[in-house]
Amino acid sequence: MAEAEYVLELRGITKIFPGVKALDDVYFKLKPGEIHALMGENGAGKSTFIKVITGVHAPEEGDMFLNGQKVSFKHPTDAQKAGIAAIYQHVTNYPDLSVTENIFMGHEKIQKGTRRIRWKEMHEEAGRLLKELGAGFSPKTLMGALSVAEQQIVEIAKALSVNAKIIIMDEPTAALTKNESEELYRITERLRDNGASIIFISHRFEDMYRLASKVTVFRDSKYIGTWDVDEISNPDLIVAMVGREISQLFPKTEAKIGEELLRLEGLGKTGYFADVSFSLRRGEILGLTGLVGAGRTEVCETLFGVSKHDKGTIVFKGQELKVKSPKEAMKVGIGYLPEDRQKQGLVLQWGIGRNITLPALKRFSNKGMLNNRKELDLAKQLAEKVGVKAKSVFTLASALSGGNQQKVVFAKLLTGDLDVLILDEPTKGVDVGAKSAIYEMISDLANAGYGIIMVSSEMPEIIGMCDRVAVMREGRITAILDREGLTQEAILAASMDDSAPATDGKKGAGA
Amino acid sequence: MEQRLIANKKELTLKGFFLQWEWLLVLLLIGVFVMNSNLSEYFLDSANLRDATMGFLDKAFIVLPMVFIILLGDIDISVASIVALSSVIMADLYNHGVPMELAVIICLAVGTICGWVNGLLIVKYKELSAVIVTLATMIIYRGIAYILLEDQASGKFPSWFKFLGWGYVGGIPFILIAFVFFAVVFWILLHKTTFGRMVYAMGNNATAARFSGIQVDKIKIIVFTLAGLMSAITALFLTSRMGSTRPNIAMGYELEVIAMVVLGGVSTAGGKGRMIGAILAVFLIGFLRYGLGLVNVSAQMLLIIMGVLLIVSVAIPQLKQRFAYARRK
Amino acid sequence: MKKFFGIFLTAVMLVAVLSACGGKNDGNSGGQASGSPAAGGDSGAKKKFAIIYKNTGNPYGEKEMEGYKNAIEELGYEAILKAPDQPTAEAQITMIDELISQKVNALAIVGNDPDALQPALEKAMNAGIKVLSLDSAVNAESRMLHINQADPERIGRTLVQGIVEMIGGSGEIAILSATSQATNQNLWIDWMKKELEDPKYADVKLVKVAYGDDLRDKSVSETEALLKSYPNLKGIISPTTVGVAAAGKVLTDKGLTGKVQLTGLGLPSEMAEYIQSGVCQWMYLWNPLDVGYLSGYAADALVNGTITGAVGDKFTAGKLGEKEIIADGDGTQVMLGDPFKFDASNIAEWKDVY
Amino acid sequence: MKQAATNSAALQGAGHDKSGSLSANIAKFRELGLLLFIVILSVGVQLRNPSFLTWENISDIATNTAILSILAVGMMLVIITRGIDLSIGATLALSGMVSALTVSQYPDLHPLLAVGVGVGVGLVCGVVIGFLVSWINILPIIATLGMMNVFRGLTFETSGGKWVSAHQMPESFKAIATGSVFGINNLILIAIAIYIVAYYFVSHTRTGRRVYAIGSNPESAEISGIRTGRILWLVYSIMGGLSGLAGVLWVSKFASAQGDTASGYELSVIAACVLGGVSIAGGVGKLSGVILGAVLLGILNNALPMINVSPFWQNFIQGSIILIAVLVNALVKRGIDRNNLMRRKI
Repeated sequence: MAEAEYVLELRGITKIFPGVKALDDVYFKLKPGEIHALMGENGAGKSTFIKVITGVHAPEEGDMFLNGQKVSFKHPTDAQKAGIAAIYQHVTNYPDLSVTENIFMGHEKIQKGTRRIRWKEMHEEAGRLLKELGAGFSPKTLMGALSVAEQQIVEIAKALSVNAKIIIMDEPTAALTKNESEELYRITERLRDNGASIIFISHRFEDMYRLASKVTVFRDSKYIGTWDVDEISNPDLIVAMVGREISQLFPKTEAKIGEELLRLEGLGKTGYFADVSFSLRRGEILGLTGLVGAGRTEVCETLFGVSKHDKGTIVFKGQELKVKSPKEAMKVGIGYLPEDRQKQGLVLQWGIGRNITLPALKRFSNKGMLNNRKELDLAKQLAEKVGVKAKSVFTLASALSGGNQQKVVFAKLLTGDLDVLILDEPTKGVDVGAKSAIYEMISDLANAGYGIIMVSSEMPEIIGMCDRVAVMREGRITAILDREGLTQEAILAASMDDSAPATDGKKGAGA
Repeated sequence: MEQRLIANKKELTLKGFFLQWEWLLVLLLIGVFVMNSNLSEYFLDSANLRDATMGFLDKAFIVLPMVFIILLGDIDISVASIVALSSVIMADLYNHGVPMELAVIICLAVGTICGWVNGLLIVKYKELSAVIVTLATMIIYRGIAYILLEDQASGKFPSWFKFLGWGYVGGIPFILIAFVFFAVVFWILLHKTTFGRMVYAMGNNATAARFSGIQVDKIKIIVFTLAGLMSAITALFLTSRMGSTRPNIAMGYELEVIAMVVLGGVSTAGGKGRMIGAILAVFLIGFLRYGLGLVNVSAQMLLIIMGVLLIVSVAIPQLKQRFAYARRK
Repeated sequence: MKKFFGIFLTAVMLVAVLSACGGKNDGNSGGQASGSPAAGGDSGAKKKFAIIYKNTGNPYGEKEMEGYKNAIEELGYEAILKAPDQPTAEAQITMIDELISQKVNALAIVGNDPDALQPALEKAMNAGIKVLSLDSAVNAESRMLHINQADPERIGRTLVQGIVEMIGGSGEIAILSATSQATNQNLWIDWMKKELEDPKYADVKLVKVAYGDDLRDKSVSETEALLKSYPNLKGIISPTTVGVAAAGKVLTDKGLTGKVQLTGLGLPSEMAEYIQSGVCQWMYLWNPLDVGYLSGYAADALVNGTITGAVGDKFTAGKLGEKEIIADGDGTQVMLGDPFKFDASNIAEWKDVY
Repeated sequence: MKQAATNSAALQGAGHDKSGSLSANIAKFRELGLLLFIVILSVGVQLRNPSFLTWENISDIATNTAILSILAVGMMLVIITRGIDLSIGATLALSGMVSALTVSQYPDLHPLLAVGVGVGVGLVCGVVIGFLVSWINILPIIATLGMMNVFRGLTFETSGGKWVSAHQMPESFKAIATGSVFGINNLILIAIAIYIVAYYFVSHTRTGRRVYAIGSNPESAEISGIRTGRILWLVYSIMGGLSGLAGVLWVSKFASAQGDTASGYELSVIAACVLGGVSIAGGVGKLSGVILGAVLLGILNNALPMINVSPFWQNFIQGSIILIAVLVNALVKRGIDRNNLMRRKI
């Protein structure tokens, strides 16, 4: 069917979720046998876009053409039949089933008459695919027992098994080390050479430069443009993605660095991270970055008492700190803005008022009895302080845009009197306007004397906001870089390099 | 970012106020009264109605904490066994010469401990659902009751104990007064205290509640312990009404209680529902049963009616969602 | 708007359910009680006699209630038949309350528990309702009179004599009872034990009392356990309808006819099979119809004052002729007569009756 | 039945987890543990009562366990999909009663037809529940709770309070449960047959595997285009059908149909599954485990009376065994996870 100029074309796609416009009139064209990078920051609408292509979501408006024919998928199976396969960012698999089944789920090989599953063939086929992808594990292993990278490979094998004409990869490299990424590049190119067209989603430039011939950029769920990769310069691309010059986006003001608040000494947790050491001081913004799954979030959750560490010590304001629960952590003055605000940060079914006051019920209750008047006043005052756009404090959190939801979560932090704020991906899935507002808020907080740990995978904001940056890889700190001379290359090197961790004074022993 | 004013007063629309599950229950309650008074001339008789409450309020005490449990998205099917165990222990002690007052206190203690054990197991073994844990303890608690009392039925309590289940204060059944008292207490606990607020938070999103510094485990244990305590209170009233106890009392109460809570509009998914709804449901089911009893509807027909009522009452919110969703599509 | 629609839907559906029940129980009460109790006014004039059985769906109980109903209708009054779905005292208490509200004249009850019903029944008596128990008694304080289907002593002794005769005077025997709390069974078992103390049973040995809880599966596995644990068991006495039938089934399936003897109290319909096949040479039961019938007349006698429930009172019980009240522990009772013996000769004519 | 257990276990091994993967091994080990426990228990009982391990008694145990184990298959599927079914006791009673009434009306009805009637009734019940759960998505525990009452009530209504007893049933009907083929009781054969079919279903058919998929990860089941609703519906229908079958067998075995047949039996069935290591969290559960669980319960029911354990202790003992079993499950699972973490080199 190659006579059509585009294997896949989408025109004016709009997808609306209750309260949010996830896709706003976006366009996309995919040529046969090309690798087309789709770029944009978190929350730009990339993931929704894929789900539209694969038939998980039906768009409210817009048309979709496959080899020139207009199609509309009622159901994921329709997309599969049409030869579209997706490798999702959050690996979607069946931990209790074998790798083979995960690969063939939805299109098992079955005997004609008896409709019996042909295990032997499936296992062999799966084994072959895995070998091609250079995987070392047996197809009969249970999925749950594999590492993220390994599961990533199974997902790709899945796409291969349906010999899909169009393969969509959603941030496949987000969790991979350099070698693993190289491996992935190789595989991807081979897929292309075998005639598949690939949509490669990422917000990492080297992915694009290494693989793609074309790049399309989304921002704030809008279509920004499509360029040949060698046509567009790096800064222009950043502007396209971020919406304005880095400099004007990050209002980083020099806060006066005060005394030390927090010090980690050889912190370790079996299976998650090992011998993590850094310190944080008043007024300082410490960036904590690295690949997804490098152990950043785990470290933060340990500081916040969500989970326990089994090695090393935390020193807080001079004496050793042992927090067993978030409640205690907040009592001593450590606050945490969780990574997933919908699951961890908010009660979506509640009004923003109740959400804001939840951590501070004590402040407006006496002997356990609530005082609604006081509560509402506090909620109102905080909601206005962080500039939430909402009609009243009774507006449901689920009805807010990502940015406003995030502001509500910030407001929750302001209810207690804290010294250390841990912000885990504070701008994830937030539109540019809200972003700059949040950055403003962060640097204000730093000036106000908070010590801030900012976890993020967004290079620009790390570089733009932080005084120092600690880079993690595979559960270890591989570098702590100072503000001057802070470059993407340096960070990426430290976070992806497979050579022995470039230890900054610490020994890479243990665990 | 320009400052915008955010209202902190709720704009009350009349429709919003009246379009609530609870009003529907009120309507139904009225419906039941109309229907019953047509069916039997004995129904609308103050004395009868008054005494009818004595008949169905004993299990209602468990409904109150069960609201909390189901709000948490959990379920406790061991309550009936706790009733049996605490009642049996009380009777046994009394018949071995322990003064009744003390026996009563011990009864309450036993119930509380049983509930606490449930809670503890559930938070310590999160991978086990509350259903399974309480299924096991349900069998165990009743098992202990059997071991203690074997084939005896134990009774012959002092006369004052009979007052709990049969006595009146100023012409009002004591059990009714007691229930009203506890209902008010639990209503305040759920709707007016930080504790209740935390329970709602956990029911809607346990993780977020935890990250907001709520000690989820502690709260869960307290809730299940409360269920134990109230089961013991039910044990007191039930035993008093029966004048004697045996290991197999209160069989199947857990199901009736859960049915009442669900009919009361408390969502089994957790986080949604109010105390008042459950309380209305108690009287709705109670008077419905009583009325049908007055016209001697056969037991099996009652079973069917109750079953259908339960199904319909949970089906409706679901259907509403479906329709709403279909509309959006 | 959506919401309104939802609520509207809700109301419609639930009301539908309720009215449905309304409709049902009209039709139903017709079947349950003779004459519609819902038919206000005049029903005050007509005397009402109620009976509460242990639990619904038990043919023996249906027969007892039927007998009661027959008697009451012979007398031209209205009979109300009730039975809870589970055999529990709680449920019976609720029903007693309902009957008190209906201002019935008399209330006959087959107790699920001797003591647990006392408060409720006392309340009924205070409300001027005549209370009597039949079949399985409630304690003396909570009744005016008990209708005894047969003298427990006679039952106990007859059953032992029967099994001993079957096994030829010597060997191990066991008892398969109902639930461990069943008042009647426990009483009868005591009498069996007393009878066995008699020296002439020197070489008859009662090895175990097992409880089948009147559940089929449990009774079966208990019987099997008996046969396993006591290989030279000669006879089984099962004074409960479910138990004896289950035992008969097991003996049949294991082809132990003649090797292990079986007797007890069983429904002819249930036992016909095994009596004809000889698994159980004979067994006993009284006629539940008569038990109910007698209770009906006793209730009437109490209501119109011919008897007060005191020892020595006499009354005529329709076709059963005159009956006298005798002492029973600290209460009083009327005895229906001796248990009836069913064997191959007469089972055929009874198996379709009850 | 035992051999059915073992070879289906073997086959399942062939099915998917014949890998070196640790968790798989521990899962196997778990069943061995259960088996070991059964053996120890049997030996213990044997010492107390030599007539326990006689061929006759073993076949008794098998016969009495057959119905339980048949129901357990259905319940396993239900639980794997993260559901539960409390209504099976009532369904069993209803279908048993209906088929009994049918044969008492038409004594010369072919037994297979009688079975058909029972299964049919059960199937209908199952379909209704399936509809409530999958389409109106009512929480399974609530839906089945309500329908339990309804079915139980209907049983009483249809029977009109009567029992159907031995002499009303034709020999051919009673023979369903009592008859035997070369010395093995029909019930056992039927159970074995069901297990073989079930084994084929869960490990060799697409639908069977998707039952696991749904339980293992509903969200991605949606994404990979599995029609979750239909499969749920199917699972509850199967459960209903099996309950119907069990109903007929029950009535034929005890030659009597009552209104209160098998009330509370659902708990034993759930217990069998839980003992067999079916995870309430969904996605996990093997026939080999379930059958062991059923056998363990069967042995308990048979053994406790035989070693003169006071009947009043039996509740407590069974409850404790269930609790211990689930706790051990949980701990083993934690062990697996910890090991997986250890293996991650950091």
